[in-house]
Amino acid sequence: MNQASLSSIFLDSLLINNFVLSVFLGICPFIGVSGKFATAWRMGVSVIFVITVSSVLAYASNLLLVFLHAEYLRIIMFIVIIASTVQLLEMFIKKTSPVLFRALGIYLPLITTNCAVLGVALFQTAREYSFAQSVVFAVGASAGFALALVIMSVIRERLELSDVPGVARGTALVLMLAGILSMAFMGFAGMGGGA
Amino acid sequence: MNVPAPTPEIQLRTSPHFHTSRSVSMIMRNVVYALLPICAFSVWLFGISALASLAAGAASCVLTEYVACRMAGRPASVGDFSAVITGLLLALTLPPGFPLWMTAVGGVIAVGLGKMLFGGLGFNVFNPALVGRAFLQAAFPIAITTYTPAMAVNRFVEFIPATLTLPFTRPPELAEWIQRVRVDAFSSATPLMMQKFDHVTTEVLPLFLGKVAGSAGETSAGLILLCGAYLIVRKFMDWRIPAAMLSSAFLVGAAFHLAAPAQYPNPLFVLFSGGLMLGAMFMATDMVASPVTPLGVWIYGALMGLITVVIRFLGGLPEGVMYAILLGNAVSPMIDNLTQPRIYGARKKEKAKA
Amino acid sequence: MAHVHGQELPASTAENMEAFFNGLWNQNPVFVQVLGMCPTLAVTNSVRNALAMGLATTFVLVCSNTLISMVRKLVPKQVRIATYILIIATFVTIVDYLIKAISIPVYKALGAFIALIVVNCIILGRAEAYASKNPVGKSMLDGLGMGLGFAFALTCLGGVREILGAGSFLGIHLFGANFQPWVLFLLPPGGFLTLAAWLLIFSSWKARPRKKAEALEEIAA
Amino acid sequence: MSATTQSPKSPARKPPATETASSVKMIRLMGSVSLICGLLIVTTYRGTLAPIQRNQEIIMKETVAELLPGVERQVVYGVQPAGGITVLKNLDYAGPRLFAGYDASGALLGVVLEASDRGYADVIRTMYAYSPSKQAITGFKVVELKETPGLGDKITSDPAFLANFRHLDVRLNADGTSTAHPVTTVKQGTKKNPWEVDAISGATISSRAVGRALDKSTRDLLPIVNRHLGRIEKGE
Amino acid sequence: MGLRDLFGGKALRRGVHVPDCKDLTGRLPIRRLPFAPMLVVPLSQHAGAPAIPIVREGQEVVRGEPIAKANGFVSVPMHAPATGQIERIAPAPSAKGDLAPAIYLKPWPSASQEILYGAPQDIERMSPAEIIAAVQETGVVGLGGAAFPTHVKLKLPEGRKVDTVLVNGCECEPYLTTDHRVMVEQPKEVLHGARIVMKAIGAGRGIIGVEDNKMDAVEALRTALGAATDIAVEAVPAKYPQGAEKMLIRVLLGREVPSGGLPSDIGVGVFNVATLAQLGELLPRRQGLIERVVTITGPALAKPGNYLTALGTPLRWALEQAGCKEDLASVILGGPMMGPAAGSLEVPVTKGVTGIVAFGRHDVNGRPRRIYPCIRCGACVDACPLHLNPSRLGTLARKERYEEMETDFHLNDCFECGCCSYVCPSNIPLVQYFRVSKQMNRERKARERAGANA
Repeated sequence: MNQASLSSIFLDSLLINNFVLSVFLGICPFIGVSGKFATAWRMGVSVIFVITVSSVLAYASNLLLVFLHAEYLRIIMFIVIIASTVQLLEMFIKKTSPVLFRALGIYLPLITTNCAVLGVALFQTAREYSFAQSVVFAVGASAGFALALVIMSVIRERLELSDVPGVARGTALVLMLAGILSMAFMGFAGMGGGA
Repeated sequence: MNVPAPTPEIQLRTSPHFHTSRSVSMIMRNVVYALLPICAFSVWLFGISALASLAAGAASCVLTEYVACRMAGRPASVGDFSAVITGLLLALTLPPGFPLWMTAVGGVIAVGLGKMLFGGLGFNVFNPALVGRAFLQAAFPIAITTYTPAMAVNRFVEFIPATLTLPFTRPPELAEWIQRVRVDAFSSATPLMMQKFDHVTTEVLPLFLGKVAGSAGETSAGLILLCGAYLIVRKFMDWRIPAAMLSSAFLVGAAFHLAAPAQYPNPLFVLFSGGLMLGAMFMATDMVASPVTPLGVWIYGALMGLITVVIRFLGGLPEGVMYAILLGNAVSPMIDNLTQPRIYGARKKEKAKA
Repeated sequence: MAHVHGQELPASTAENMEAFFNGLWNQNPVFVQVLGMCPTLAVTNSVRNALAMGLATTFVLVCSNTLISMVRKLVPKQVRIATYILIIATFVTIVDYLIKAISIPVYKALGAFIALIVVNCIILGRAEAYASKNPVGKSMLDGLGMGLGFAFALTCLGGVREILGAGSFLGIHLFGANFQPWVLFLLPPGGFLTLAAWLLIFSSWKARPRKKAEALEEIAA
Repeated sequence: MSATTQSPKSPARKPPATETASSVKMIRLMGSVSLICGLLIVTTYRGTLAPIQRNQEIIMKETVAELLPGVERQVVYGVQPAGGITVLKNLDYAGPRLFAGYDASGALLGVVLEASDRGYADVIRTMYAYSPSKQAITGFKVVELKETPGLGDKITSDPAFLANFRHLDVRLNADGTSTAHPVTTVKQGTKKNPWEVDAISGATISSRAVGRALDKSTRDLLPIVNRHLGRIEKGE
Repeated sequence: MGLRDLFGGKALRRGVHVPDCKDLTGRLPIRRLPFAPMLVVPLSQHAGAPAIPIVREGQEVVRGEPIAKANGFVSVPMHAPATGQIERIAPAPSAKGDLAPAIYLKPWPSASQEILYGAPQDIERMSPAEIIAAVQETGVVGLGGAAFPTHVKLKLPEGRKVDTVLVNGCECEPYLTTDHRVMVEQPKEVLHGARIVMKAIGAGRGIIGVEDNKMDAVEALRTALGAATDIAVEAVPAKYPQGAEKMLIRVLLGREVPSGGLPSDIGVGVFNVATLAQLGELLPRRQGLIERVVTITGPALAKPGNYLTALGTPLRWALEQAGCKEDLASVILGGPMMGPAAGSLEVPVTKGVTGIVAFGRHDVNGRPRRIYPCIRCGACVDACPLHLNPSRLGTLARKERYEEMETDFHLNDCFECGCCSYVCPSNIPLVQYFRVSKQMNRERKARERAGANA
């Protein structure tokens, strides 16, 4: 059982070991969806949603696998859970809140291939987090993802107005920005750690 | 505009036909003037090593800008002094004996990655000097935290040994050299390090006067205030940013201090130690990377003050100004978007719609 | 590639060679298609890890491409993706255990990123775009080409990061004891910046012939 | 594509009879694919189980051998929640483990224990050798860390820091319930007592994490080692 | 925003301090400019439909006689500015740079130039509707530069009420001293005009706002006012663009004209002092507007001054009379902040021309200043009196994102006061960008409408 406190798990996953900027998870959607603020924040919210729900389900299913001594099915199990979570959530939102569905609808299927979702499930298992720790971790990590995504999207909108040299436009520029942001986030290192 | 050809003797221009005498290069030139006393003071404190470092920083930045302009096929923008400012600021935030080759690397990164990549002057998202410094901090974490005492003997004739390290090689250990040249009462640990690791709080007056260890240009809070005041009085700088940043750092520091006086130093120490003053006056105020809206400027400053203190007190590093400003820069476009001023005569309903 | 076409090869061999080289160079998954960024950035702080990840991905790509191509005519469209994911996840699990059996330090260094091969878009992408439409042999070669292209790109990154960040290549120190490592390149920002630099080099290299052509056109016009 | 499958774009034209047929076929196909997959996984799992354990054991043995020079035979104990110990057959054990090492003559050289705490970036896992006869830590190794290269990872290489653990006093208190002095990390160059750890300047946080990890581990586990010393010495 | 503005009291919070350059002419009394050998009276000197000529070519006219009639309500008649003969009715260069129809009038050099008056009328006995009709007859338009027909402003839509008439005596543009001299020399007419307007519009009080760099005008007005309390004279700290009506309303009354609205939406009517002085003088004797005070000034002139100039006087003549030096480089109609540069010296003085500012070669920078990218210093944001974000608007315009400028950043509220361009250290011609952007948006909308109709 992991001893880490909930607040340190949250801070750690949100800022210090930010999923995008430091752990390198969810880079593809980060590059792909960070072009516009309007889409970025919707994607961010969707991801927080999906990761939290799938984290809970992954926690439960891992208990089952451990009970059955079938840990070798973990990867398959998790991927199935994530895919079905996304499907179910999509249907659920469609039924309950058409407004939310219009806002988030097209982002939900994209999340299936977001490795941050599987990453949360795998990390919480590997670190032997308790249920509460898992949930906090899931919220922190996904919020960290959303934070990086939103910051990047606004910066990219600003850069639309600037004279970025032709060669640097596109993915390379996003990666450079991510590199600088990643350097800036290094300032948080050691927070909540040994005082 | 489609106008018939004007009679030959008169010129056609569009209004307004008046213009202030201020120009970009004038603003930049004045920032350089304001930095010169700080540079001079650092040379006095740390000797020719600081001078060499300043020269290396400025030269590498200007050269990078020149080469980048040539490569991009743009008119050379070296004449506007902004590269010089970046170079000087970079050198001022580095430890006095920092190897010159590393300073030059920082200059190249600062202007290359931090500025030209985004399209040059006016388009950089982050303060270029701090991008360079953050790079150096992550690349050479030991060299950049190796400080030497101020007022060392022979400082005007002898380089700090690390300064002249050959490119790509490791700087030598300085402990012995420091023992040899150290003048009594001058420590090689910065006030922030002493506070963080040994819980020794330096008095405010030495911090104000600046005869302490630290990065080349950050030591004297008083001098920096004075130079900043020059820019504020001549209106080359937005006074609200340093005001917001310093007061927020002071207030947050005071809150921590009141909660646990034994653990956290008094807020005046927070204000005058480390790079806060230099950062607030000369780097947070980088016009390009800060918001333009009146409310946004306050939020931006306050946020940076908060992050600075939080990193200093709760984080693993003794200093957080650089990261605070970079993070402030990162969110400044967002602050800008969220704080668009209410325009004259805008109706409430319209505002809600927008 | 042009020179392959130029040689006198039997048609099928030429096609196979194209399937292979396509992934390795022309459609390089990292440098050209910009796919699979997460492992590309995360495990390339040393050449050893980069190679191991590249080979593990290649293994999964070849196996899954082969199997998917084998069953491609049997799988109904509705369950296509689910079947592919199942097959991919299987091979990822297998590679996970294999690496653990081969070397524990490598396994620890790659961490969760072995399991994350499942969601590497390159693999599902090739399954969907190639293996589900082509015969077994070609699919296998495509997988091999893409996989090796991925491994090649990872090694390029790992090489730069290890050489600058630690002064060594595959653990062998290249410079004297006095070399100052650039720690940044082992850290996350180094990953972003190195990959960005490679992409810059690639795109400016690719833009060059086009620029020449444009210049010629301008002169002509 | 098989003749019976339909393009999803034209479901309306699908005759109902074919749909049932294709559903059955779909289930059959998914079943068989799952079967093949399951088979492949289980085979690999079975096949790699032994090498994986062997690998882990080799690493452990090497580490123990490194920490206890001259070791010839090793016995692994698991510490039970109640405080008892049992000999483990394989390394897979949820609780704390003790690795006892014996020389060629069968005499106990020392016990290797694990200690971990949160460092600057992530958890630092270490192992250390405890000599019951000297009542001191005699060896130390960092097994896993993700500290900043060049700064925090000095705890694996800094000679002055590692010298702390050639002999670190961890003697037990009078009634044997805990250590007599806590292991404490002090600022570089200020070590006065044999139970203090001299930190690395520039890597203070990581050094402190090591000190905390050792302190926690020695407090918890050394009394247990001492209580069962007789059994451990005999290797049973 | 400077520290000073925090404690500025009743003053414009934004805006800029520009060098006022009014010393050249501020103390010079109004003098009459001789008639030009040929007067060119454009038919469109005002906002609205051009007037319709009622004279033939070759016809002889007497000074003050109507020569064109108003074309509808939003239009005004024209009166002959001199006794003489109509040469022709033909296009003439206008201040906008294009050609517009005008009446060419050749004054008789030997004529006595007596003015033709109508029958005197007693304002006291007239109803508001009658006053409005009489105002239209005089042909008076806003003489502050906008040239909007005054009677249109007086006619309020149904159900709208105006409680206050603001008299705009700010004249914040540099160089111009027209209003200043009018207030000093004709305070009685100003007050009379103000009362006429108050009566026509139904407002109970009037406030005359004068910038504090014209204290002699304040004194003159207060003296003329005597003990009367219906009108107040207020001095406000000088700052550009305080003379813009929206700004003046906020400074004096603390009200804001809604975006896209008119002052009458919030119960205010704003009138320029020169307009009122003309009304006060012309209306009782039913005379038409035939001349106006124009500040002819600038470093390129030897005899700058405030000249009572016949409408239709070509710039060349006006400048020659004011002692134009050899090296004339640029002529501005109006003040240097908002006035357009004249494209030709044949352009005539019209009702909306407040001043003519002439610069020599040495006063205008020979080569254009280098335009830097926006360094986001925020000076323009702090200067914009409407609280727009010119910095963002400018960068958007550079990337041709005109639609966004209008929908998200209120481009159409901009009234082109020029503060942003004035303060911009990067020399970005922001106002010019905005003019082009507005034009682009208008063209796009026109295209869309055409597309929708087709």
